[in-house]
Amino acid sequence: MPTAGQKKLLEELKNSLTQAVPEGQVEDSDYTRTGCHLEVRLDQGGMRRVAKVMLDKRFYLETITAVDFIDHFELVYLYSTYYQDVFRVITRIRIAKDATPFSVSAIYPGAIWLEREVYDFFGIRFQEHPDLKRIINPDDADYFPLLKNFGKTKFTEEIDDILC
Amino acid sequence: MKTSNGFILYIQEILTGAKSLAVGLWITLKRLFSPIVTVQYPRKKLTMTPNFRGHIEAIRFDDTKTHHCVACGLCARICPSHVIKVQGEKTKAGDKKIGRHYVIDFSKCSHCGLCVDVCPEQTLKFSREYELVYYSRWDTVIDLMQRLEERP
Amino acid sequence: MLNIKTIDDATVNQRVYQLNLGPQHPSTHGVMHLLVTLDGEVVIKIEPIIGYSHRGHEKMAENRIYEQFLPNPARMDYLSGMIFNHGYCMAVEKLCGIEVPRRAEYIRVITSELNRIASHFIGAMDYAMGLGAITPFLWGWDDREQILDLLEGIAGSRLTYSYGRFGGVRNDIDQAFYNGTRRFIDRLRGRFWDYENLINQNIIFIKRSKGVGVISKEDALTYGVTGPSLRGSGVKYDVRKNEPYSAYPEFNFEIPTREAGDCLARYQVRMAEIEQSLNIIEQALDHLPPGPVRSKVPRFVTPPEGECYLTFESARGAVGFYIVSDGSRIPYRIKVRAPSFSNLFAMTKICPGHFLADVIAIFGSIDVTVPEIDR
Amino acid sequence: MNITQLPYIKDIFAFMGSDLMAAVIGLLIIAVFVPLNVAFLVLVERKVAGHIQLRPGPMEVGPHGILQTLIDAVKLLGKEMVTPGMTDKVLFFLAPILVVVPAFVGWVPISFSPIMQIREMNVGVLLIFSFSSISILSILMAGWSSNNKYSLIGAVRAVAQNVAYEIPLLLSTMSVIIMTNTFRMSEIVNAQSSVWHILYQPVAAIIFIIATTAECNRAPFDLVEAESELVSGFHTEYTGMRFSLFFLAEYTNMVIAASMATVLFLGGWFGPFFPGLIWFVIKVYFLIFVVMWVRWTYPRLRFDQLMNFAWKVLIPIALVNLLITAIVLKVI
Repeated sequence: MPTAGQKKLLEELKNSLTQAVPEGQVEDSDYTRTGCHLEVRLDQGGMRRVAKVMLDKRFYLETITAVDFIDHFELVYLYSTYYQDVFRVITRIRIAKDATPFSVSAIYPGAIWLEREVYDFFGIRFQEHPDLKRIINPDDADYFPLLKNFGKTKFTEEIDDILC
Repeated sequence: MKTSNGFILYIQEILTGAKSLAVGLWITLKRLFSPIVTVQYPRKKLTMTPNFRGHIEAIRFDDTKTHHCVACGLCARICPSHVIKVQGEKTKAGDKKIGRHYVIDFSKCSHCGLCVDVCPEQTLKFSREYELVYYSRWDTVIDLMQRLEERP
Repeated sequence: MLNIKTIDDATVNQRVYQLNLGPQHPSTHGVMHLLVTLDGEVVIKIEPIIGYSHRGHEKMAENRIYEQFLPNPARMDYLSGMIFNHGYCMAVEKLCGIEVPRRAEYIRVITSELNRIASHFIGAMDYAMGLGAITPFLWGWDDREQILDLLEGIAGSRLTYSYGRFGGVRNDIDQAFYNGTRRFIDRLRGRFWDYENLINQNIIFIKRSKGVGVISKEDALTYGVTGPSLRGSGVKYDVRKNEPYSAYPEFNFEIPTREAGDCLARYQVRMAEIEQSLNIIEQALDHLPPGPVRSKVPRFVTPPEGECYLTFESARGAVGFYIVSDGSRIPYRIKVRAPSFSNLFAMTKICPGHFLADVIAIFGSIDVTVPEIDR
Repeated sequence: MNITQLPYIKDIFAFMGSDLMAAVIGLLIIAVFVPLNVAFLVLVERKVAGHIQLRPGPMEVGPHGILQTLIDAVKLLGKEMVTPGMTDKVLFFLAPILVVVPAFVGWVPISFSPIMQIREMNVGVLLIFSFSSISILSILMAGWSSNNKYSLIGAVRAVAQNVAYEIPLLLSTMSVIIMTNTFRMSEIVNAQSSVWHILYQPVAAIIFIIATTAECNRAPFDLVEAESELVSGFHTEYTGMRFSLFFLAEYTNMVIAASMATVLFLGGWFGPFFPGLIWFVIKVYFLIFVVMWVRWTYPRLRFDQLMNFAWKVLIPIALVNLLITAIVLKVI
């Protein structure tokens, strides 16, 4: 059950986010099921405008990650608050496989490593990133481990009869 | 005024610091004469808790005088490290399968206990052995059914 | 903040040198590498190089069923394995809509808090060891050992417990655990005086940690710092309180905070949190409800299509499990938000201008576990 | 036949007198006693550390592990002495040899009992101070020649630290010297036959012990080998017997420092019931125990704090103490 503070924040954020990213969809999300209060869906870019709004509202960037779907990547930015009534915003940005999205590291310096991690695992190159290189995998690795066509997944081979 | 204040603070800091250091020495001196908490391991051994999770072991049931394994393979399938191999056979057509060989390589086992949880016949338990050291990697591959027979 | 001027770029090439702290070094907790650029003993730049203990847990999740991933979360942060295990179970339960019996929730809270105390002991005492005091570290191990014995008594394992299961916990707690925990609480309360006077009041300790490595609130926000490091900066944020999960809303406890944001504040927050955890355990033991510890769950869970994000408070900060399910038994993607990852990166901001010895202090006070960063 | 009547030997004796005999015997005793003493001290240190940390310490070799350090010494003797590439070979070789020189020479003027003293010198106290400075040189050599940044930082720290802490050390010694008007060890002890100097000079005694702890690079002033930041400091690259020579020097320096403190402040061999030597040894070992106890209690200082402590706390207090002593002596 959302508290009064969360409701107020929800309205404010909806307004400012629709202003900042008019092309995106800003929707309520069912907190009890997904763990997020507000969901922003975008196609290509707009992550920096969202990040600016979030920083203005004193949100911190929880994490950046990506999900490799068959025909596109989905970049996921999770923002949350330090407030008493917690509020979490999830931004999903659908990008093409060869897209080079913009880095939010100028707004959130903490994103430098998070974006390096995404690059390291998915090969997504962020534009205007200060130091985009491998972080966890070896520097000379020629693979991106979390892509669905790498290694043993159910897309590359049968795993086990009972499992799927 | 100000300098004298600073001087007083300086002296105060030295005195409080010295006191804190003396208290620290007192605490360690007390511990110097308190009993030792460690155990000299190979000479003395602790008793294992009954819930200890070692590698798995087949249970001998009183009704059949042996295990209840039906070689369904659920444990082999759920094992995250794929270290279990089960082989069973039927004595006659239409009868229940009986596990004959249950081979586990517990050097790769992460002792998570999923196999014990998933077993439909509940014929698995954890052993309480913790001194699992061998000369060869192949010594860690054991057949539980054979162990069960050898066990008194 | 120390009042030391770092030198300008023109003279950098002549005077600075780089020092490799690690990958094998006495005070990098685990295998990690800090590349420190120094001018004399003053740090100009610090670059953590990570990935030495990368095992690919996130990739592993993509080719095994949800149950098979159960042992893995505990191996990400081996010091708070119980909490990670608890969190992963909660995430899957949320995804599948599984109800957990109240007794199981209570047991999970008790074991998680015990694990948190154990982890904080390592964190706080390892910090003291980074400053050169080895004795408190071993005393901390002694107290932690009691917790491990207790947890071993119910979970059967000492570090990577795999105690939680979807829909409850593996087995019920027994009377020995109940009594042992009570005894442990009394014993630990009696020992706080020693820790307080040996470490907190010690002038050398205070001199070494006061004003060292200040994380400002603004830095904490932009770098995504969470956990005791954040609460040491005066932000009252704890997932257990702000976004309550499990049985935490039923307990009465405080979130200790300190305004200073330096190493001393982070250390004090940890020690204060140990006391709060003891309170939680005591309340949970007092009101332990009867009933089953595991609800009826299918042998292999099959979550519906969808995704969920669940945060919980580990000993190092807010951990998040982001699970994407495609309706099969194998998770499509599991992303773990590791608090140490963000906390460690914040270190690159606060270290410049400090001495080499302070780097060790800051690193210890932030209290990272390397396998959690590398996953 | 008396050996002293032989030709040549007779000449030497005529030149040096029975002092030569005393010197030879004394040096032989030192050569035997120093390593054994170090072995014992290492064991004591490990036992003290163990019991403070609620564990028994070494227990395996011999009853309660008393032979542990001897076994360790044998192990260290058998180890290969690795000289890393790119080191300054000569200095790298010389440093561990040079570091034990002051550790041996320092014993010469110390008077253990009224009759046990290798060589009575009228500058005994100064001799020890001047020789102890050599160990700093060898630490610098070791750190510099190792071609390792940790070693170099440790060595540079050692030099700065020792320069800073020698001043309060000498100033606190001066407070005693101007009371006794002599540098002779035995005369300083004899001056304390009724009242120990620690009662007249408690501040100087504390400063002396702190400064000698720092001079010996013991915790909480062990920044030279601060293991949590510098791995092992100046002897990071040393292995085998070379490493153990540094170890030997460290512990022997501790004994010399404790003997100095005993002579200067704790009344040397004076004490009831027991003969002088036993009292001396008891006092020395008590001081060494205190130093060990301190080591396992406190965190380490940071380098700037270490220097601040020397220049802003110890030296002013030592100077004031010296001044007050001088005034009081003048008035009396």
